[in-house]
Amino acid sequence: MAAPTLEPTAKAAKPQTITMAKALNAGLRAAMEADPKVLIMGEDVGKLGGVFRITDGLQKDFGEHRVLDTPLAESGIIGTAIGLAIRGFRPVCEIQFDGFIFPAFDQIVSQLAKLHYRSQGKLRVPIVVRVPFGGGIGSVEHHSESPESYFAHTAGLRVVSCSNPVDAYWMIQQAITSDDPILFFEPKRQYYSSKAELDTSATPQPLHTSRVLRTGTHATLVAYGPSVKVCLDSAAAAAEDGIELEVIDLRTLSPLDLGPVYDSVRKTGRLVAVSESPMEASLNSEIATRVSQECFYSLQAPVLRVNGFDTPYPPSKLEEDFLPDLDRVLYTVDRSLAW
Amino acid sequence: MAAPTLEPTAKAAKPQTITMAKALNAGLRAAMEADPKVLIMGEDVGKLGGVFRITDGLQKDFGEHRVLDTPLAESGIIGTAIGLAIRGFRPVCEIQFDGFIFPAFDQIVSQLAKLHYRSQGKLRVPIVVRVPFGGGIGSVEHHSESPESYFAHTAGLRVVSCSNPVDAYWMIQQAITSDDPILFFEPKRQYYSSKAELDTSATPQPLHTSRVLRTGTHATLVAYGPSVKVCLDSAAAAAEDGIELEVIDLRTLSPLDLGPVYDSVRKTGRLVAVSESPMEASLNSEIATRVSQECFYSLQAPVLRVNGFDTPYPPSKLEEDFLPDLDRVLYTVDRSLAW
Amino acid sequence: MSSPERWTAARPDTPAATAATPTAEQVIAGLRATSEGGADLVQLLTPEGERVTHPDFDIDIEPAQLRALYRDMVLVRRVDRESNALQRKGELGLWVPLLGQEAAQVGAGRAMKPQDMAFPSYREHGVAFCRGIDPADLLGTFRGTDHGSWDPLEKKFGLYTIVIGNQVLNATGYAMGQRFDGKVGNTDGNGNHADDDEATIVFFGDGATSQGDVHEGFVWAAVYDAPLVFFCQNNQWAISEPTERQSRLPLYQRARGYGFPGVRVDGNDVLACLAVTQWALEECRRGNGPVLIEAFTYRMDAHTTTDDPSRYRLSDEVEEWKLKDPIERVRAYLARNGLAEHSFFEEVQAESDELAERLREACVNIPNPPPERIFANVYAEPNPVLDAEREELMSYLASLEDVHSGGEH
Amino acid sequence: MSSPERWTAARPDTPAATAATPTAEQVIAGLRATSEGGADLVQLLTPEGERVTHPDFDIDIEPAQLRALYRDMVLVRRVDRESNALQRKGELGLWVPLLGQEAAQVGAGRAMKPQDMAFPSYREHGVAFCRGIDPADLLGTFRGTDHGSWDPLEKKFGLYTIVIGNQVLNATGYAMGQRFDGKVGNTDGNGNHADDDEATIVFFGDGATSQGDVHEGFVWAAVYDAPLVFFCQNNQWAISEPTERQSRLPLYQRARGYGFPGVRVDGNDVLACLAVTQWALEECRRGNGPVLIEAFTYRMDAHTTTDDPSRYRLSDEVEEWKLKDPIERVRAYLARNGLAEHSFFEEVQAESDELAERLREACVNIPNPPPERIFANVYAEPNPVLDAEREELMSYLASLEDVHSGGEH
Ligand SMILES: Cc1ncc(C[n+]2csc(CCOP(=O)(O)OP(=O)(O)O)c2C)c(N)n1
Ligand SMILES: Cc1ncc(C[n+]2csc(CCOP(=O)(O)OP(=O)(O)O)c2C)c(N)n1
Ligand SMILES: [Mg+2]
Ligand SMILES: [Mg+2]
Repeated sequence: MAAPTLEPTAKAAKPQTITMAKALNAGLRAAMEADPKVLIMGEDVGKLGGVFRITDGLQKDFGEHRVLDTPLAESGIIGTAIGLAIRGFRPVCEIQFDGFIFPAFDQIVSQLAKLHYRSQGKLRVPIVVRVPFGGGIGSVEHHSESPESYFAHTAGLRVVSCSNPVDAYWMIQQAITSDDPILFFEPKRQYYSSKAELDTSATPQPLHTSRVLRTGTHATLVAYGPSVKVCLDSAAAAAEDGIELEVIDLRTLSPLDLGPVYDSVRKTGRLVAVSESPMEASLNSEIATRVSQECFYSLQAPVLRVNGFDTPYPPSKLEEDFLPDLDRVLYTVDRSLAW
Repeated sequence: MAAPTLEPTAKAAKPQTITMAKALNAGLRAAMEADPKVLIMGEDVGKLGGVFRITDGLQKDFGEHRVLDTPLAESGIIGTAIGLAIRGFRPVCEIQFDGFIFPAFDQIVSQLAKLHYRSQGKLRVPIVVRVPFGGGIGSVEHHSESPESYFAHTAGLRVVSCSNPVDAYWMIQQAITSDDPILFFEPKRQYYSSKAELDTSATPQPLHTSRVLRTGTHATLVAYGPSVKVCLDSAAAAAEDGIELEVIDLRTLSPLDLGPVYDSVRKTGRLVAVSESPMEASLNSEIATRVSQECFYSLQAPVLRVNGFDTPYPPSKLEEDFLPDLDRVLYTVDRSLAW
Repeated sequence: MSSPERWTAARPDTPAATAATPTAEQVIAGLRATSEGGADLVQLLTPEGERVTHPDFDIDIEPAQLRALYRDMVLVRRVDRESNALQRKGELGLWVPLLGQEAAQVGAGRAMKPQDMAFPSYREHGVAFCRGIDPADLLGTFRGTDHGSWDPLEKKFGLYTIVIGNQVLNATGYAMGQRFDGKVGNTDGNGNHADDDEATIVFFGDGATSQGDVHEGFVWAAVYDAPLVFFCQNNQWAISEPTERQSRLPLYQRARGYGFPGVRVDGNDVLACLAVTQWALEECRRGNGPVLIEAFTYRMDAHTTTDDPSRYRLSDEVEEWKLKDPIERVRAYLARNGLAEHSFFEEVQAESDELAERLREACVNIPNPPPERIFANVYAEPNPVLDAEREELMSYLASLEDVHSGGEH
Repeated sequence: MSSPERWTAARPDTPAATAATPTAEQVIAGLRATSEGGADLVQLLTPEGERVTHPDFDIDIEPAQLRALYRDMVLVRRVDRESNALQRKGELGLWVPLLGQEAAQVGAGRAMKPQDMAFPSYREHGVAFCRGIDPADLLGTFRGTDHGSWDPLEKKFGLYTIVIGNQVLNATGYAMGQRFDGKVGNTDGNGNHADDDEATIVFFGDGATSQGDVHEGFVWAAVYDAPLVFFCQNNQWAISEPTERQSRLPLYQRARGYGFPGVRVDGNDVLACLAVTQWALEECRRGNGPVLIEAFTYRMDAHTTTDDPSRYRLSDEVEEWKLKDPIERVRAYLARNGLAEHSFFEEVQAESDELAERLREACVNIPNPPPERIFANVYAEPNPVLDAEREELMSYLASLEDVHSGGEH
């Protein structure tokens, strides 16, 4: 994990080692303590604490009117959250799994994304939609998807994704204090595997900024969420062969913060973008397009993409071949270097 | 209009001049006559013939069980169409306006797109979802959107768009005979303004192929649906200044048929992609990415995009500035040429 | 076995929805179905202008109040007709007529207290009027200069919502918030109901009842005891589709399956609409919400100015409904019972002429928004990517002249 | 005014959904609410194994048929327990237990005719069994080797659907198709009901009733008179949420608002489930559909093998329901009335042991799908873009060794 080396925690007082799940839980708790208008809504987020236990203990401590076990309907969750936001609340909605956000798509695209624009700023809908996303958990259909590009394509929404416990802790609080609606994508397979030292007294970096996690000279890897660890591992492996890869964690998917990527590519001349989502018309397409424009004269090879394939998510016995992994990333880096 | 110059109709017997609306109506009628399993479903598609009259007269001639005025709910339209398709019917669903497809998004993404895969080919859902799309009609919110990229990003769906009456007539029939689910995007503002000679005895070109509408040497314009006319007009205007622009009508958005685009760019060295949809993570991003890869050594300027902006569709008094038009296309061509 | 007592069977007067080309009997039955509200219809003023009583929903009303309701309806109708005319003149891109639904909207609008919140669909010009919104402020949306111009929080009237059903869930959430804020079911020092308790009312049509969002609104509101009045204006048509395309049963009976009250009121009777909505809102403020009201009315004009009703409905039906005009019955009642001078009617007429004049004036003077507006308020907080797009458009617009001259080419 | 007669009020035995931390009374009330079906519950065999009659839904049944139902339930439970164990052993990634719902599923499954179609949710292993699907064919989905392996058209049993509510609309469309195909309400030459008429049955849970898709299915089925039985297994829980998070009223009463029958049946009474479902399917085949059935039952095990019910429900509740076991009451009835020899019970036991053995065998021998399968059947027709992606993966996999050796680097 990259987290321990992250700037913010460097000067940690008595930092504690925690998982991403615990970091999110702590971040939510801090946000609820800071603002009585913050609500948590979703299926099984109360007594159960969510199927991933991210909201564990919050209903017990804040009560049933701050942590709502809602009826089973996602459009209802987002649609009522919008009304609550108009009333002055700051709902944090949990979508139980990535594949179950689609019943809410209309409320998200037609209302959540547009109300501030439609009302010329008179209505604010500061809602955070938490989405555990990505594969690699050996689950059944609809439980391993990466729908983030749909939302990055939707004007009026902000989209972010955390890749480590420290970012998780800070980013969820920053998202909740934002006055814009934010889709918050959490790499579910790392909820408990990703651990880091958290110094709650540190100053977090601004929400909508990307970050260079590792510097290198031969090529650049850009990723977000669950693919960040894949890229860091790839870079470590490549280093043993004398290949120095720069690794950038996007963190913000809309708006994109590609400045550090441009700087990096101007240096390395090569970029490989890694994401689990389908490839066609995806965030990686946008990144490749913009880098190809901005770094037109610096690129020594075309931007290459490592994505999930343009198929439905396969049965889990096949996900190892479906998901970008160290081998496929390095294979693509080789292709880029050999261009 | 480019249509009269199109190959298929060149050898027209006694061709008739018809509008895109009439061409679609004739195509639907032909499909219903050819196959009794073809149904038409949607809001107001019966007695009224649809708000754009595309299904005019079909209920009268084929009856209420072939042309269904459904209850007012898009998830219900697509969800029941899927069941009817499983039963052996071939439903053609009309979504009244682009902005109203989102209530059906879950059924489209979670069922329509996945049933063939999930069932390992045992279930086929040959459904055509007709979507009048695009702006420039001076209408109110939600009536001028371009949601095609959401579906191009969705594995398991096919996506096409017609740009003239001749293609409209053939493509709707080809889509209905396809065994895959197809999103069929119709440039609504051209329903009645776009006229062409139709020779119903001609042989249509395959559905999932793009087409060069005009050849040129200085730069290439690629577009689909309503933007094709904008590009043809731009090319005509540029020609007066001695700039020869090649114009390609994509026709198929998923799968993309970029072969002709690569060939063209290898010749011109410059590409401008035009679309009304928001830009971030859109089809134009995919086109730019692939062309930047495939034509890496031929490109003399980065691929430039002319899109709707990454905002909700604005009040209609502003759409003239929002939508790609001749001036903005030529302005961008100039930027490309000046690179 | 299958006995109607066991569950609600389809009413004999609602023809089977799957009926193919209808028989003469069915046409007549259909006519009756859309022109008669049935036994449960709450009515206080007959189409002939006779005051009748109702066991549950009667109401005491001062002549002055009744005259005010009459005035509201006349002015609202004038706003509607004038806007329709403005569209015909090309000053508006579109208009959504409320003709015929004045009583439903004025009755509901006047039943609200200042602190109550309303979420409209797109046809609620009459409710907007009651909420104190200047009719001229409605026009921007239809002229294409804005997507809604009033302050929904200040006016306690949401923006028009075009995607059918969406606003029902938003209203449900807002009503949940009123409860969470402790604004429901309070009593003052003397144990009387607190008069600053709040409720929400949401407007939608007969066609909207088929949307999943409306159902989910019913589910949420019931489960959270939300102080919400679901006000369904059944104007008999969803564009070209009659109500039996949406339901076997009268729509107010839909509430039976959720466990809250459903009442059908004569939507052309402003008194009944006022009485029933006042009761429903008060039930909600006291914590007995939600409540469903079906206002049985009729869309006298086209769906919108782009619609052609002659393609799908019989003129007899429209004629039938002309006899139930919401304004005429009040005028008759006021006049017959000497509750209004002739001068009153003339004053209202004059006032509506002035209003129409002001409306025309205002409409043509709405300024066109500047191009920057395309990018304004997409986000509440800064967005550099979007800023860059704005800059791009601005520099392009600045350069337009050169491009036109085509000099560079 | 607000009288319960006027509309369906919340049952006294359903505690207010917004109740904060419950009182002792409420806990007991809750227990009763989830363990007693109420007055309208259709029951033919009591938990103690006593045969009772019902005015509307009685049924004549041969001892052999009853023994067959017993056998079905025992085998289905064994399949469930064995699969659960296979998950514990790591042979399955997940299992969704049906423990406690055997009677609801076998009763419904055996009520179907061969030509009827079923659309399941994801817990209908018992219905699958009745449709002749080899239990081993259910395992691939949970082992991660497929998303469903049987032929839904051949078995007349749809694939498992995980997105809550989706299948209800798909089933509605299929049932509409049965009607459009003329397979509903036919009579043979002698005016008797044709026995090749068809119906569809769709399965969903108590939590699913909140989804918009389920409502839209109710609307469509009612408007198109679809031959569809909505079979809701109310197992009292949607993961951690009790039924009162979804509705104020007993769920079978939801049908009242749509104008078709709603019946609550003892979901732990296989006889009653068989009788009510047979009646409902026949109503549909005759053209009197749709019908809603609420099978009042209980999820005895966890929601799935990853769930921990101890976090949200009382063990007393589970104990209560143990006394209503769907299999025990049939065993008691058969034995007490000498309708089955001791040997019969032993045979069934032996048969279930064999079945379990076969299942274990089959499970571990399910072949892993080859990588190409990722791309198989995404489309029915050729897709060059996807073909290119497959080729890319294949050539990459071929090259893997080199990459591992890292020679190139
Ligand atoms: C989700 C959605 N689908 C379709 C439409 C197009 N449309 C606009 S109004 C309308 C009919 C609405 O009928 P009803 O609910 O009865 O309201 P009314 O217009 O009669 O007041 C339709 C289908 C829409 N606005 N939103
Ligand atoms: C649209 C959607 N949202 C959420 C989920 C996650 N989920 C799976 S099962 C379940 C509870 C379903 O409860 P119920 O409908 O009562 O069926 P049961 O599992 O009790 O048989 C939930 C919330 C899902 N599968 N689909
Ligand atoms: Mg209507
Ligand atoms: Mg359940």
